[in-house]
Amino acid sequence: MRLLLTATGALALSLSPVHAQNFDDPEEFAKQQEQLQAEPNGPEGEPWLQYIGDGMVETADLGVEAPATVCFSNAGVNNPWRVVGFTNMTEELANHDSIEDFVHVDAEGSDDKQIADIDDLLAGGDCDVMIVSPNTTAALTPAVERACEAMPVIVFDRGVNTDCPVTFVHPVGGYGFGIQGAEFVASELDEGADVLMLRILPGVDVLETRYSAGRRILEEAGMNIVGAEFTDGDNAKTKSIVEDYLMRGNIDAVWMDAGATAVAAIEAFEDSGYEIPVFVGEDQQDFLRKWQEEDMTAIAPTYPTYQWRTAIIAAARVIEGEALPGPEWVLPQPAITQENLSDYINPAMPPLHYAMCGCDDMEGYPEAWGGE
Amino acid sequence: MTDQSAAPDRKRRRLPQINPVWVLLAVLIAGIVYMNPGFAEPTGYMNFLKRAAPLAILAAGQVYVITSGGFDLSVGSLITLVVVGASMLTNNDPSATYWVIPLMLAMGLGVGAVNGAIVCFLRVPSLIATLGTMITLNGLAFLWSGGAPRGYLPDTFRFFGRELIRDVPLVRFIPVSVIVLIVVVGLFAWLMHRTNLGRMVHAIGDNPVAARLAGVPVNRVRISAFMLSGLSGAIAGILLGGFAGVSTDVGAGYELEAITAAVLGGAQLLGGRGSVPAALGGALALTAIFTLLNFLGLPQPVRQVVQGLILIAAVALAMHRRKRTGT
Amino acid sequence: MSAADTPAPTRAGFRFERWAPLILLAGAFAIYVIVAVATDQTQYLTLENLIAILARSIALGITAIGQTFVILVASIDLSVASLISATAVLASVVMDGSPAMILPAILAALLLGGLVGLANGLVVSGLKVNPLIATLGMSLIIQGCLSAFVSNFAGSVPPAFQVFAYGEIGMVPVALIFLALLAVTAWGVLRFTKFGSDIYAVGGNEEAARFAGIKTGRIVVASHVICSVCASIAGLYLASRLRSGAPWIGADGVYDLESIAVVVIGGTVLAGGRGGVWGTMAGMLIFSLIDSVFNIAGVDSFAKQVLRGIIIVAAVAFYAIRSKRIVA
Amino acid sequence: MTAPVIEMQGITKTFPGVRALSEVSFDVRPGEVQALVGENGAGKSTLIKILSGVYHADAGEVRMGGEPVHFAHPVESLRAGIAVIYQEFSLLPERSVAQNLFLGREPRGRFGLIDERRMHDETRKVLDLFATGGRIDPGRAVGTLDVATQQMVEIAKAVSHDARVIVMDEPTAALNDAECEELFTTVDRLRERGVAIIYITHRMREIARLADRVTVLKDGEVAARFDAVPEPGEIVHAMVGRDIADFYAPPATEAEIGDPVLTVTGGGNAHLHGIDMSVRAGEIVGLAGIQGAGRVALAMALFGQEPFETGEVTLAGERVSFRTPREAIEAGIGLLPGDRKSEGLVLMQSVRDNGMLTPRAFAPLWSSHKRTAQADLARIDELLDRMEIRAASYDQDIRALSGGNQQKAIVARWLSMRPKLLIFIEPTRGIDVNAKAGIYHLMRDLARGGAGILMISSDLPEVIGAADRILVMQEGRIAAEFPHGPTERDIMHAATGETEVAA
Repeated sequence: MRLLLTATGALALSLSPVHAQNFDDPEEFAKQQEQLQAEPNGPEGEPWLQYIGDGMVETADLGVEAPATVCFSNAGVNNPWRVVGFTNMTEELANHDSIEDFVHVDAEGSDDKQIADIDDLLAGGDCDVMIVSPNTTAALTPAVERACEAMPVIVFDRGVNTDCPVTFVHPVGGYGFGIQGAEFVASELDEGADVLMLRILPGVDVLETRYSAGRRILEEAGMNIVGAEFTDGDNAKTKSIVEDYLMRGNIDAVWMDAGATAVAAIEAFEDSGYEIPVFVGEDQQDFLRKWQEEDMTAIAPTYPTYQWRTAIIAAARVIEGEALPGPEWVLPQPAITQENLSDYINPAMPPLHYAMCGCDDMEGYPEAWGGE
Repeated sequence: MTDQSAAPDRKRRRLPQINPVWVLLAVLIAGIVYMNPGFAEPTGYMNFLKRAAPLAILAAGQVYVITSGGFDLSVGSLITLVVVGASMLTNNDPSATYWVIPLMLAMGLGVGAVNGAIVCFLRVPSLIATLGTMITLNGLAFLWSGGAPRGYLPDTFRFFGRELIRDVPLVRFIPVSVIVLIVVVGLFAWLMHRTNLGRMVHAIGDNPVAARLAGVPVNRVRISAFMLSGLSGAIAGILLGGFAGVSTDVGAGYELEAITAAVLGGAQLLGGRGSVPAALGGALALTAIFTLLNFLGLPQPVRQVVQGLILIAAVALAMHRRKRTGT
Repeated sequence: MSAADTPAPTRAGFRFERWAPLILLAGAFAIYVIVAVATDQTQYLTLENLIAILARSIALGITAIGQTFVILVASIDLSVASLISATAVLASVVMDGSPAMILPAILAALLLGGLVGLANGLVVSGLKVNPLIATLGMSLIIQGCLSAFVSNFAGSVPPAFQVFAYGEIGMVPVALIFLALLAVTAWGVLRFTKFGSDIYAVGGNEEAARFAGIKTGRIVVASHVICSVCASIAGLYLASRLRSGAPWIGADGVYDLESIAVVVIGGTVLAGGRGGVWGTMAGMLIFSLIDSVFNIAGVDSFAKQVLRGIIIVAAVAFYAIRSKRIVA
Repeated sequence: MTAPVIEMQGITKTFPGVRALSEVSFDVRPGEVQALVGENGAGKSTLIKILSGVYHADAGEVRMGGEPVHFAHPVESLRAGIAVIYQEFSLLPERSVAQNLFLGREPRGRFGLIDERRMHDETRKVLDLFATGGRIDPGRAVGTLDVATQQMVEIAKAVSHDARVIVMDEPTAALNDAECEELFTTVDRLRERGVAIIYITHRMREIARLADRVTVLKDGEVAARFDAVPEPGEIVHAMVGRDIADFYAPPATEAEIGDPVLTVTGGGNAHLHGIDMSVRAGEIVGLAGIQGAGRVALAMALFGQEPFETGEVTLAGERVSFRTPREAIEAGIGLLPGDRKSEGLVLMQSVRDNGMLTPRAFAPLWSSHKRTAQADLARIDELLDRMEIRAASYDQDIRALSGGNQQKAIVARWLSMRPKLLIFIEPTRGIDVNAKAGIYHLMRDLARGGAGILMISSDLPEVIGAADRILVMQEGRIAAEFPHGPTERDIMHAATGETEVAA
């Protein structure tokens, strides 16, 4: 035992100066703050086709001809956000005759497996275009680079550390998400108000940036951050944590880096007999409905699932040889507010349906998304 | 090894007969109260019991399987399946609760029966058998719901995990889940320590060959043990779903916590010894450890380290005591 | 030994257990071919593809080789997944992009593995703690220590070290050659050394082994050290493959339970004393083939899980159902 | 006369409550076979375990080649050249013959690897000592060999250690006649090579055939020492040393024996062929035979553990066929297993729980553990009292009791079920001499109470003394039947199918 402790001690020493990725990058923060304000190009009301910035890439010379096979290496469908997104994607396919075949392989949340999946697709998939939703950025970079050598690649959600893909589809980003929520809290409350920050788990890039941006704004506004706790995305744990904080003191606002457990957090206030404070949630139906039912003061920043549609659209443009926004296709990232709340509520949809799916007009809606 | 040696042995054993898990629990509770006097208020300890209830019920079920000589790794996934399934079936209809809850309990029993049957008839060791069902049930929960919860649980369903009974003398209020805890653990304790089933479970875990030759219906008893564990999983699922609503990973990790709780309570891995009240003590102690670490402001990683150390220490201590008393 | 009073008919030369992993492997391969042909995707039947399948589960294979040793001595190791994460992070942090640090990083990783194995072995053989609990506890401790210091990819692996995961000699990946060498070495150790013979003796009948003068405690400790060192090699491989180490990669790959499943499907019995490395390699290939079949057939990822659970149980039942022993 | 290679002097060993050995002196010389005889529980095993370092003597001295030695561990004695072949083999069934022979001391070749060829060659060399050893393939897994061949391997293992002293504990128990003869030849060869052999046996003809000297132990003391092999009667007298009539309960009278409770006609399965037999109420039937003759297989077939596949069984006149022990018990059969620890007891449970095990097994699972249709706690206590079980409390773990008391607790389990037929397998194995008589009288009481008793025993004097009728099995068949009181010779004759008896 002692040996082990010494070993881990040594590990600790060797690690302390490292801390690799920087999730509090002022430059990126400023860029995303700006993008939130920017007027997107493209057709209004169809945010999945819109883009921020002017960069375009030509695809005619990529040599793909319709009809073609699109292969998709998916990090996983291991959470409701990805489930909604993947449904968007498969439904979008129906709109594109140029995509003859769609091959989907699922890495079930493992980097190692996703690398192997991409290798499999390259070895025998007969793919013409590949879409990759990387499980993690750094780990998948080499695999994506190899795929780039064989065919055009489109990456979305998380990026990769290479510019070889035709384009990288993503909304504004994590800083933007954090900014929207925290600015709302700051505008609703006075200086010195008590804010509880609830986070899913450490280390996930898209979540870390939300937190760092949120914290920066809250601190700048002079809020008193009573705590920042990890909930593991677990309802029961979320509820327990909030109950414990309520036993110990006051809470004026709850900021969350993702909304899946927002309703559990709200219930903790209800069950303990407290007023529901200012809330930052996300675009899940259950939160939006609770918000409306309880007449809460709240905001729902989003990380729109319509980007999964955009990935297919980008692939279709590659096949058809049309130009598309690139090398980054930055999608707008609207937040749901009191004003437009009722537009997004649909009682027919399941509780963890992400309202900002851009899917309401699609053919299979709502059944394909689990609605009634 | 003979009669004469037994007499002094008995005298020596009278004193430390109290299960160390209760000492541990008392120390932890004292620590929590010291850190946070509010814990001694009904809100404090009732919340604590409410939170510990699902784990305590699971541990009470797990102790049957452990005492019979096996493991049940499938309960975590079963919880998820129960919560997801209940949300699919009730479909926001409050009146559906009355048939969905019995159905879920039956499903727990059914899953246990399948586990037991795989072990008894296919002769797959329970570690592998329940690992298989763990993966399968998790997949089923996702397959059934399509990967994300499809519905809400009506308040009638959530009553057991969420509501309080107010205006109770002495303690002001009692969460319904604490009543469920008392009833279920009481029932499991009675079955284990006051019925033939309990003695048979001990016998097949101690020496299955001898039990079979003595006429014990080994398969029936083993399957019963797995069914009780499955039932405890279903009940824990109903409480967890009630407490916090639907999600697709409610049960993750509960199987190992349940085994840890049972082991803390002195249940002997590979069978022959186990106590339901002590498993309850183990579950409460484990929850108390987590609560204490939370109050101390220690982060999740420290919780893991402490849990690991306690697990090893508890079993090492038990082995040491067993060696010393020569039994 | 009243069982000895039952006249034992001398068993025939064909021993089912020896061939069962091969039968299962052949079955899995047949299914692969059938699915590829049936879905008209014969491009999956090229040599290149078969090599890709072989190389699919290298980290699992390396871990499972180590796991074979501990299961052969009737122990088990649930701490491999956490250890994989820890060594991957340690290696990538020590290297931190510098080729000069490759060797120190490898040594540090192997040392960490050795120490963890030593601790596991001593707790199991010295304190007599049930190995399941001992290594589960160790797993929590490692994971806790690790996440206390890192929460994301930390450090980076220089390109020179990425050869381990991405290099190829001819058509064959370097890592696959390494795995094959490791398997041959492990087989050689088990087959031709006194240590290997002792492992089978300790797992088969600890009492008899002790009477023969074998220091059984040392054998158990040594097996745990081998298992943990294999896990740390798997960690190094993953660091090379992912270009960095993160504290979740072991847990994400479920290497603890999967490596046990692979070993058991390969015909090594949990009670110890019977089995071997080639069975484990067959088990690993069966897992790879199942994955590939799922990919080719486009099986829904949730249905995959359901099938995988059933396959594990069915494969083990394939051996176990013939035994007359009462299991628990 | 050569000097003794082993001298044991004044060896005393006390286990809590039992004086196992008292002032025992014993020696063995190179190139001789020293027979060590005595009843079960006389102290033979304890003496050997002290010699080999498993136990430590409380008093006395062991000398090897004149020098005092202290073996802390069996490995030390083995290294010093003392090899013990126990009845329970310590072979690894999954490993080859050669691997088993050289377990823990494999010959090394290049790079420290096991020199497999040398190992096989040496194995072959050792096996060649045996007349039929040449037929054994050194590479074959031991588990695939039959019991007799495994025995050969066990002996070969001792020989391969270059042992100066080899202890054989009833080595012929599992062998047929031809195999026995082969073993004797091997022993002769070992003797010629100057090996000292301590040969433990019950069988007079083996003593006559092999022994140079004989030491008789009784109740932990040396009862007699013979420098030449005496008449068998002398040995037996020294061994038993008491009035047999009193030790064993008197046999049943004609009047006590009733109708058959059990009949088997043409019973057979993989291990048994054409079994025809009956057991009558009030009768104790002894079942004798060498190890592997199928006695236990017969018991397990009657008990439903490994059922008959052919033939017909009736119990109390009704035709029955059992697929599980549970069905057999339900119909009125009880069985006391031969290996108490691994087949009889639930060691972590209390004495009372062990006694209640079977009654509880037949009560509804959810009903109270204190009362069943057949018994309640008070009745079990009464039964335990009646059998004079010595325990501090019936709540204590049964593992703390002596073998005899443990055996009685198992009997209590069956008494409350009131079985029509009780099968006892090796009922007095590992039980001290005084407790044995208690078990014999208990069996007789049960028979007088109307049950049929089938007793399987490897202890010939026990079978002869306790049974009213004796069936002898050989190779899965019933080879002979004797009324009360045959000689050991008669039984061995029938059990081995030989025509000539050396003693």
